[in-house]
Amino acid sequence: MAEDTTEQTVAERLAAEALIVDVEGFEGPLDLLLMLSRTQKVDLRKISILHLANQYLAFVERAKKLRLELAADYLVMAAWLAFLKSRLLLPPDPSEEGPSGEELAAHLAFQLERLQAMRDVAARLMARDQKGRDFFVRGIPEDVARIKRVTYTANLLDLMQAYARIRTKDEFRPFVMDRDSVFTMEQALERMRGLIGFAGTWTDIVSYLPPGWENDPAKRRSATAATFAASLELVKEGKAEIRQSGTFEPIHLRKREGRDG
Amino acid sequence: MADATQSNDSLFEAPPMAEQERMVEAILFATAEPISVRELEARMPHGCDAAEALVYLRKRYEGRGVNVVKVGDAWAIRTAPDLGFLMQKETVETRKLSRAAIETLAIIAYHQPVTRAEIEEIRGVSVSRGTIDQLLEMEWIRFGRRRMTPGRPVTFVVTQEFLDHFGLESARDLPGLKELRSAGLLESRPPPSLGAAGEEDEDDGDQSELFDD
Amino acid sequence: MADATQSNDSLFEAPPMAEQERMVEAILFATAEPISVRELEARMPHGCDAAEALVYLRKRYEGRGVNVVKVGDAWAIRTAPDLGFLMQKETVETRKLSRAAIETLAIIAYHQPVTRAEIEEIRGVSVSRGTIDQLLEMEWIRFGRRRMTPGRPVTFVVTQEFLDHFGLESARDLPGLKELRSAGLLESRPPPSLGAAGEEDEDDGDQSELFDD
Repeated sequence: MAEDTTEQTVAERLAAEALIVDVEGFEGPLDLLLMLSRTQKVDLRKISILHLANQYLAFVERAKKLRLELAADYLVMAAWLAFLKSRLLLPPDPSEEGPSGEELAAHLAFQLERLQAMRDVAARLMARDQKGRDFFVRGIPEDVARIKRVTYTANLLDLMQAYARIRTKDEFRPFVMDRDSVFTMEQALERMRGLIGFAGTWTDIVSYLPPGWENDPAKRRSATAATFAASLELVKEGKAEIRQSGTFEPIHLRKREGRDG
Repeated sequence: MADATQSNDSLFEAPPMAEQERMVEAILFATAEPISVRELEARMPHGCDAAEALVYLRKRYEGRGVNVVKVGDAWAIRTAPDLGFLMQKETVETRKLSRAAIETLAIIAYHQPVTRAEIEEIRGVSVSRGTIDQLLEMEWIRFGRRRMTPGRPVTFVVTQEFLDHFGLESARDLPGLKELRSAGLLESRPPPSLGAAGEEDEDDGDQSELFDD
Repeated sequence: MADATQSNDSLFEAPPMAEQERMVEAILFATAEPISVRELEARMPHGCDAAEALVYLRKRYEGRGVNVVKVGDAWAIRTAPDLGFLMQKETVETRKLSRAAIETLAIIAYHQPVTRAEIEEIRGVSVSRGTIDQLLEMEWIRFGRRRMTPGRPVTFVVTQEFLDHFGLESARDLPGLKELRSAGLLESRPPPSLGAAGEEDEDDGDQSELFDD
């Protein structure tokens, strides 16, 4: 192992030193490996990965001697290459798990070749005629004028409702204040409790409406609903019976007599 | 003038006229401003005759979708005037008239001729300038006679266009309050009672607004 | 769809082809951005065949100072590249791209759709957020579909603007694409799985995505 560094030619050592000075300029270990591989001056597909591993390890050694702070990924790569080197040098151990040294080396060679290929095509791409540099777009573009025509619609009903709304605005009051035309179920119940005692026979619940609530449609409706709800409440309490002969027929109520058993 | 320095290859022949025409074509296409003959020549190789090239180019674009046109003493490529319609895209959007507008319109229809102050009094809120403008623009209302009262305020009346749109013979055909009431349109009850009138009214969003003001 | 309303004059014949060619010419001249056949037809009268008109128009501009070029599935007029020297004035100083950005762009173009992890695997270093952002901002790349692998990573693809900028009809026309493919350099070849000594331990979570498709 120790001979590795001495095996290097002077030129290589000088190159390695130049690299160290420029280590900041590399985009990670793969970039550096690609740079080192160029010194082999062969097709990347025929590159000696073992030789490359040696070059890289030598580089890391020199960096250490120069007390150069190398980023962690450079050291990880060094460890990995050392491992790869041992796999390449030692005869394959059949008990050993995982890929062979050759497979690992082939993949690293593939990665280098692929990175180099990407750099080549990137250069070719950037060398193409470019818009705004070699060819040009319309200098006075005419925008498509988007003419948005808005038509408004309203129908007669809208119009009449709007008018009705304005003219009856004074008749509106906030909902909660509208108590004077609302007969609550509590009120109805109170009233019914007093009256039910006298209802021995079936009586239309309409006759239970409080006086003065029968004519105004709104009041009448509210009172009817409350009275009906109160009636149901009385039935539930077992104080009354309720019946209706059919849908929309009058609803009759009577006091419940003592239970038969 | 300074640009001329770049093309001091006066030793060489000027490019053939066809090539000069191409150059003029490219420059006219790409420049952001109409460009004069002098500026053209300043950018072309030495010895070019931009004016002559322009004659050819102009002829070439005769009757085409774009033309070479003179703008002042400069030149540009422009869309052929008859194709201007391709440069616009019309979209029609139908919107429901705003509540303020429909209310204002209703008041004008029922009370015409009516002044702005009267509209505001009836609505209980001020009428924005925009609302009146919109109705005027739609030609649903127009100015009536001025009222012979102090300040001589203008009045508004509805138009024939309005009557046509709403299918009315005259504004007097509009149902009165009594009829509105019997039709269930005047029920002064909170939402549930609007049911009858609301049936044909898809725009249920309106209903909640009733109580907003 | 709404645009169709303006041209529902389907009762009329489409204009003659020469006229359609003029229309396409006018529209392409007027716009700086490439326009698709569909957009062209949306703006032309009903029944026009923009694709056919484009064939004629393209031919007409062959060898001229401006050319009709195809960009993805859209069309545009651009000045002939050999006349670029006339346009110094028009040249916009483009931001100089870093080497990392150029390489990342090339990797996305040749390997698209490609995930960030794959870009990092190819370059051997992590891709900074700024590089991707810059390319996105230049509208040379955009997000593609998510990869249907664990983590559903986003992918990147190049845009029409990229094709337009580099004068490419489609991504298939990228220089050297065929050679790269036949050399197997565009395959995502998984590194042989190692036991303990993972080569890029830091992003081993991401790596799995590489191999699932």
